[in-house]
Amino acid sequence: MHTPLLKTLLTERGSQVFLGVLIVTAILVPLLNLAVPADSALHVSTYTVTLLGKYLCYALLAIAVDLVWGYCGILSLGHTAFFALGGYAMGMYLMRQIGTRGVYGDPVLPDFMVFLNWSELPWYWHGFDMFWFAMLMVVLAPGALAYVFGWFAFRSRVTGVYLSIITQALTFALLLAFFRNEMGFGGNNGLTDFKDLLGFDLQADATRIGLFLATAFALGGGYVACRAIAASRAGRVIRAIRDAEGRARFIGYRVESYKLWLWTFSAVLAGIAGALYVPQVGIINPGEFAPINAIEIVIWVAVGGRGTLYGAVLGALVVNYAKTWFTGAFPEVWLYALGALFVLVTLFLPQGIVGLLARARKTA
Amino acid sequence: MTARLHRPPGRTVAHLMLWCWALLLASGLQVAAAQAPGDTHHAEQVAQLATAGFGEKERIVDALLEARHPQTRMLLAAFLDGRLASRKSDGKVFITEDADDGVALVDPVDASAAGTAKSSALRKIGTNNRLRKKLKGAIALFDLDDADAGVRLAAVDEMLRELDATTVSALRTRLGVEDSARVRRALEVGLALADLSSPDAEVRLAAVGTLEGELGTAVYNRLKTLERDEPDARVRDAALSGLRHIDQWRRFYGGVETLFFGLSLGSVLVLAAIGLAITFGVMGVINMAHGELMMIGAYTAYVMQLLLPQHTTLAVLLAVPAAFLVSGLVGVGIERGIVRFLYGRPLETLLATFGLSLILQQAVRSIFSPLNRSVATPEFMSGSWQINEVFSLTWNRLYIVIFALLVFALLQLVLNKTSLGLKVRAVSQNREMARALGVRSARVDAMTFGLGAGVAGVAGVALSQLTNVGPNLGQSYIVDSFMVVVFGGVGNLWGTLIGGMSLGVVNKLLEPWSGAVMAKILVLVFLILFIQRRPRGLFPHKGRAAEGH
Amino acid sequence: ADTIKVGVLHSLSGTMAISETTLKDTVLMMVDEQNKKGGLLGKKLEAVVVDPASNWPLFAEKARELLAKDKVDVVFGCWTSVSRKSVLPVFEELNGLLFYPVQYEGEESSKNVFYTGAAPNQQAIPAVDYLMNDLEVERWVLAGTDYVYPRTTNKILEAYLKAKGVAADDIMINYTPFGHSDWQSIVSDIKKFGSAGKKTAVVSTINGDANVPFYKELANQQISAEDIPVVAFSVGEEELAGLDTGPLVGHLAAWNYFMSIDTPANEAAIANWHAFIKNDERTFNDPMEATVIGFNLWAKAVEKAKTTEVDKVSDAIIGLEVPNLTGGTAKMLANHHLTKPVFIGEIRDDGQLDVVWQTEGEVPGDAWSDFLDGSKDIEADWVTLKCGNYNTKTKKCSGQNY
Amino acid sequence: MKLPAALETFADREHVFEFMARGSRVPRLDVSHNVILYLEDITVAFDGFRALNDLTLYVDAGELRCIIGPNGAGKTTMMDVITGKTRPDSGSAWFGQTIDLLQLDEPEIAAAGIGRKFQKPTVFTEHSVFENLELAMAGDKRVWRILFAKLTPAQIERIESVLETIGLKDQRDARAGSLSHGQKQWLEIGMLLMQDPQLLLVDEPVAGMTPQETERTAELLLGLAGKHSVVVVEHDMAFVRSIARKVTVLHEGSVLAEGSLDEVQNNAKVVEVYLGE
Amino acid sequence: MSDQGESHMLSIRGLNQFYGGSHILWDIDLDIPRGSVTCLMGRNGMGKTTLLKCVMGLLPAATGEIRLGEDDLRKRPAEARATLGVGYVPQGREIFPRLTVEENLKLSLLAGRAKPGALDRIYETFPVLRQMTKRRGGDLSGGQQQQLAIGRALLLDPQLLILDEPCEGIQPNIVHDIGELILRLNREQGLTVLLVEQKLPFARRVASEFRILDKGRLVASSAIAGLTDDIVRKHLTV
Ligand SMILES: Nc1ncnc2c1ncn2[C@@H]1O[C@H](COP(=O)(O)OP(=O)(O)OP(=O)(O)O)[C@@H](O)[C@H]1O
Ligand SMILES: Nc1ncnc2c1ncn2[C@@H]1O[C@H](COP(=O)(O)OP(=O)(O)OP(=O)(O)O)[C@@H](O)[C@H]1O
Ligand SMILES: [Mg+2]
Ligand SMILES: [Mg+2]
Repeated sequence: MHTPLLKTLLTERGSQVFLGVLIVTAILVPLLNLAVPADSALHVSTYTVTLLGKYLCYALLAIAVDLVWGYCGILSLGHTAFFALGGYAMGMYLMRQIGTRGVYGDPVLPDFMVFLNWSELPWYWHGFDMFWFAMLMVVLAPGALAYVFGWFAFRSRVTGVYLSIITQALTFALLLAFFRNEMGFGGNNGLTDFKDLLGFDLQADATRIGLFLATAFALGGGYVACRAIAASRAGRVIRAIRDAEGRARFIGYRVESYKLWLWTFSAVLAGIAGALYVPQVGIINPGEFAPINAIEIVIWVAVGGRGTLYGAVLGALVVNYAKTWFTGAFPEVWLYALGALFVLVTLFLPQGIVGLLARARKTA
Repeated sequence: MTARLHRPPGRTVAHLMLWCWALLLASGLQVAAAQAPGDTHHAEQVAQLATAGFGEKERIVDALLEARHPQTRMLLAAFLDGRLASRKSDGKVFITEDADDGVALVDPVDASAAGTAKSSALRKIGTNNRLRKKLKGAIALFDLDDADAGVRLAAVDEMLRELDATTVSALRTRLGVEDSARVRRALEVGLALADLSSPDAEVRLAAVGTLEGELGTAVYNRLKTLERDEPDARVRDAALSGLRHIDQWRRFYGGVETLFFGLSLGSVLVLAAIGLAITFGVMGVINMAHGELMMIGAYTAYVMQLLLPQHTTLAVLLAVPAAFLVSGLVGVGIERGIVRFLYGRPLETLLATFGLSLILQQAVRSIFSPLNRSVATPEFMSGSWQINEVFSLTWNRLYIVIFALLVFALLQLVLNKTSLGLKVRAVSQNREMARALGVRSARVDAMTFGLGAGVAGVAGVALSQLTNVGPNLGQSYIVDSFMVVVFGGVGNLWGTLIGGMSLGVVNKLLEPWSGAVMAKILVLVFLILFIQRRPRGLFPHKGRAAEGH
Repeated sequence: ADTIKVGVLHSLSGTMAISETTLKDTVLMMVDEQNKKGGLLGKKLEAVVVDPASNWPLFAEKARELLAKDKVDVVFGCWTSVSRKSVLPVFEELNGLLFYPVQYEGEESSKNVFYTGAAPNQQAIPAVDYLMNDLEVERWVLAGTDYVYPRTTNKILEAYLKAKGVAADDIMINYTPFGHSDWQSIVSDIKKFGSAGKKTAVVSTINGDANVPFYKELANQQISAEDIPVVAFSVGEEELAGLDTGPLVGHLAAWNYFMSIDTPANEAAIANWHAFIKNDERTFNDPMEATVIGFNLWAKAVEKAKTTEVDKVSDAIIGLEVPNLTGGTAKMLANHHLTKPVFIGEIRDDGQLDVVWQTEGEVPGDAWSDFLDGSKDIEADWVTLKCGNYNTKTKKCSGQNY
Repeated sequence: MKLPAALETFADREHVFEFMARGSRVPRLDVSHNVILYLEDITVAFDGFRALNDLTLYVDAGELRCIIGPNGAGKTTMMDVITGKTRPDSGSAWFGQTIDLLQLDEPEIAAAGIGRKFQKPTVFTEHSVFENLELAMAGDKRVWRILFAKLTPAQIERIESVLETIGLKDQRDARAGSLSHGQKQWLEIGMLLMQDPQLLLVDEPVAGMTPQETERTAELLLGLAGKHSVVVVEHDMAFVRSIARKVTVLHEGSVLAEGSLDEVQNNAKVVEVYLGE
Repeated sequence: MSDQGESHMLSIRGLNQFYGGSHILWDIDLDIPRGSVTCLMGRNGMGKTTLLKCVMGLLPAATGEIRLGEDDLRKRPAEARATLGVGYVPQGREIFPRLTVEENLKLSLLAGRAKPGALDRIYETFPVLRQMTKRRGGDLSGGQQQQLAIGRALLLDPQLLILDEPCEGIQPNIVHDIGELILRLNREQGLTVLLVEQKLPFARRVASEFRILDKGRLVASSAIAGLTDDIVRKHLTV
């Protein structure tokens, strides 16, 4: 309980398993993709690598949500906003990388601007041709938005559903704003047609492997960081705030700064997840802001098991894999299956899948 | 030609036209079965309609008008309504009537019944926009002499759209014999409008005087050109002051209209949210399937209409209780089957009901197909209430505002004045203790959830009158519904009403100024800022109870 | 492989399911028919259906799944532009073949995509010509949903109208969000705009779900087609089936196909469709015809190339012709677009549309609009230039991903 | 420039960035006049009902003060005012010479040295008993400090000794939510001890305790007095008798009587409204 | 035993209760004589509240039998027990915070057991409630809430009244009044009372019987006169 982080990670069963599996995957997948011939049964196709990379991004996003929800009781329905902002920052960099290779061949303006007769680059697009700047923005854009939003909301003591709903309003407003073509982010079509990242061709297998590894690394790092926070004394304060916010104030904790800090950190994680997501799926469009997506993230976390982090990862993987599989295998009726999955998990696995595993371990 | 037009109509003709108007053709035909001299010419023209192109058809209409055969009014009306067809076998033209066994045919020359036919054996004689416009004008010429003042007024209004020598002289003649004050006024306005083109400045001045107090667009546009082109300063000034007057009223009514738009948007929001105010606000179930319960209500309206295809009004009226029952029962099912295991775990209700909403959506796709369904608007809800020339309210919106208020009042009554309401509130605040005091909480829970679901269903019926009835109906309202409930203050029905209405009005006030998209964004931003000021909504629970401890 | 696999990439759930499900059924019908005729190259066709669920990244994922995992020979799919944009890189990377059946904003020509719907010059411009010449419209409302297709179309139209001498004051442009459902103020504004004494028309690029409330509001505010006709580019038989069309009679739509057009081919296609879907009430519409044409062209090209290999089929298909359902022929052009007839129809009270005007013969689809500054100089030609975006000024082929 | 109304309210709330620069706002406690708490003319009204009515009360440093009074007299409300939970409509509240309580919010007041036990026991139900005490422990409670803080052996020892005092050693690792009512009472007292505040506000500490536990509580509070100032609200007169030096009787939101227990017990009005026969 | 059953208002046999893994009540056999005021005592955390909740049906009994007179209570849910005439004043008051005082009371009337005029009698007993009929229950002071909770239970017109530390937080003169009230109801209406109380003087004053729980077991039961200092020392002090 009061042991150092490393020990916590090594002794805690869930963390052990999670980090172990992650490391093994990160080593095996590239090997099986690059080194094993395509016709071998062991070969992992690039399709699978890309898919896994995408899942891992979702997993990181789920961790970010679980951190604020599971540990601090802030049910965020707005994390898609941070995810998408991170994604847009990356997307803008990738757009600028296209350079003269766009369909209109304009050296500066992305295609959609030429197309809408824009004559010069809007100010907020400047700097995105530099990788470091774009990466800074990946962190800063969601972080700053979260900070400002949280600063207002937490000091006004907005809590519970009220907070959830204004986070939803936030992402909804951004959704509408980004849909507007005047915003200069490509409107509904968003940003697409990316060519390369730091000079690496996005369609090359090696680049995909690289992105996959980067994502796995980010997920591992994010996990360890979140775990560290949760295991620290601040983690206990945060959980105390979740359970009895008022009481925590009366023993002298400045609840809003704890929340703000955790919230901003979580938003940054979400932003990083978004930035890794975009080059792997090849498009970022305002649809990513959709409030319904935010609700889905919450559901991943709940399905996996809230307040455990690895549960969130598990939930994200299970639900998304189910989606991939169902939409291919039973395209006409898969919503029944997914819906039923959610209902059954709630009814029979109150602690999510992780709870089931824990129970199984106890009885075994 | 004009001379003949001015002949006072015979009794038979007047009768006939009345009947036509009421679409009771069959009986009207008996009365009109007289032979008239122009029959052959008339018949020739009619026969040509079968093969004519649109341009030709216009010419034929002109010719028919000129001949002024007694059956012309009936023929034109049928033509306008799309009830003119030619028989495929022999190319003969008939007026058609829906009948039990196919289509009843009516001879357009002598208005006699001409047997029946299968609709596949007929080819409809089409119209297009130009032609329909022409037909309306032509019919108005007839209707100017109708016995019903309302019909005459409509005819005058129709003619005011485009004034030419024929119409002006028709109006002038009618003015001589007109006895209804309203129609007289309309005729005078029409003539004054015509007089504005008079070369005589005095006549024009007098005409501007006559038009004083009128707000109509025809008048406005005419004054506008006058103000621009008029050589005579006096006339120009008069026109200018007339314009100012109209502008003033337009602004005023524009404001009233915006307010109404806001309230009507607001009542849609209220309707969508108010069921949620119960399931979520009172019971604390984060009911993501709320939208789908509305969708079920809307589909109930659709099914009602399938069951009663001939009685649109009745179908919609019956759909309200039916939707309440259907959605309510589904709600009870959801509560008994799922939600009751989740009390005390509100966030898990989100997960389960979200899953449920996916299932319900897909179920509707499976049963009704993914396509949108059409729910017809009953007569009493279509069109608008023209309060004056520049201001009208659409009936459906008006009814929906009233309906929303009604639903609100009923719910308020149930929750605050009945013992059920007391039990509902007690159970939602402390289930265990309520049971210890003898409240059958399981029943109360089921009924409460059923009530919320039923109200959602009723809202669905209202929505079916405004928008798509399709599998996505629920999704498009769920976010808004939660926002309204939260904005108003969870658990407070008044909050939902005032919250929904004010969001609607704010949205509509912003819209003309910022455009629809920005208005929506601004409303969301407003909501976020508002919650900073009042972190527990518009009408928060006050006192110690709300804060805990 | 012992079968030829046909991928179907249309949303069966989510917001786009309303439109796209029908297209999935259309492809299945075509596969079915082809198999009855003995398949292709002696092999049976096999449809592989997936559901990208109206989710754009999922479109890319599913496209990859179809191409890499299921190894399909051809894909019919997508409706929205963004879904096409999302799968485009995947098709180019894995060298797949996509037939895209919906009218769109143009400004694209990919080596791996065949566009069987209308380009702007095959829908919008003829419609405006009709309004201007036949209905003598002088004042214009360009109303659309705020995304690329309406923006582009309206831009083209604005330029076109101004070139025809319409004053800026006489053009009103309005954009609304997706799924906009409260049209009261906008319709009221249109009404006011249209009551200035000049003949006014609305050119609507309003998309999808938003149309039903829009038309309902038009009807309720008693704007009839004789006063202010609305010509729509996204409203066809299927959309009208979800509407009470009584009050809408006379409003217009511009398409390359109408179900009501009386030709033997059309009658047969509709009969087939009804037999396949087992419902005589179902409508047939323009994107369905585009799917049928696309499928027929592909089948013909496969037979000509004697293989399903993408490159060979792509080469073979250019210049091939198949009959339209409404008469005339659809020819695949070197820019991967089709020649198409353009019809203007008026809405009837039974939800069908009556043709009131049509172009003489077919209009060739133009990938790059002549009315937009950026694209005036760009040309697509996959035969001689081997390029989808060839700039005639700089003599460069830009924007290719391979 | 005129800001829109909504923005204005954000702009003119003074303590911008307060949680970045905290600490500086709270002056040191100064009890040089030997009075630790000044409440003057405090009025609190709820929807027109005056729960506190011009209440004036002083508490000396190191004093143990009992406050009694009928249900609804305003005792809890008074504590709410002192701890920043309720803002009075008028009046002033000072902690020592320098600290204006009405300018501070709850965590600042707690940090300044006022601890409170609630009438209805409130503990962190999902935390263990040990963690509850750890959370309450005095010290720097800013995010960054706490994030990297480790419990020192001395601190652990302190927690263990408090566990001993409150008799929950066996429940050390039990979930606080699973404690019985009386155990929660003890735990809350323990948390108060951990906070080590200058002024303890104790609302009905012995409700639900056995007579013997009551005695122990009395001893505990007596032991605290002197070094700390203690304000106890209680209805158990036996308990009050065992600890009381000075007693204040509240009634209808203001002080009805003050003095030694005997004095107030013999006050006819107090007998009438509160003690009964 | 069975011959005594008639005279017992409540009899419990072999009751066991668990929270999760921990065994809280062990084989409780307990009888409450009809017309008695029985005081249940025991240190903190010994399982008194748990026992009462089992009787009330708010916790399902793991094993054992609970009878109210002739009725087997185990088959009945809590709400049915209330309508059978078991009134419950829980520890911690459990007022409906957002119902007004009046509504809190009216809810009991809905059970349909109260005689006409009962509400007025409650207001007479607790005059402070009458002053505050329109105030939200949650806003009342702790003591006021306690009075409301007792009033609410009495409005069920119970045959068995269960009180879990009813005097907690109540001012002395009203504590006295509550004692009087219990005695009066017991005397005049034959109301059987099961009371959990820690304060010996009060217990001695109102109770006719006592039972002691220690670590979840019933360790003593007799008439109140038998509550010797010895027993107190053994079971009620730490
Ligand atoms: N938010 C509120 N709204 C209305 N009245 C309130 C509110 N808060 C407190 N009151 C009233 O203020 C009065 C004082 O309450 P307070 O809790 O301070 O009493 P107390 O002295 O602590 O009583 P007790 O000894 O019963 O705990 C009570 O009559 C109570 O009903
Ligand atoms: N919800 C719960 N979950 C787990 N354990 C519980 C729960 N409620 C009570 N307990 C445990 O059960 C035991 C008995 O609790 P109970 O509340 O019945 O005690 P009590 O005798 O009423 O004590 P008190 O006098 O303090 O009210 C205690 O040790 C407590 O820790
Ligand atoms: Mg109190
Ligand atoms: Mg207890």
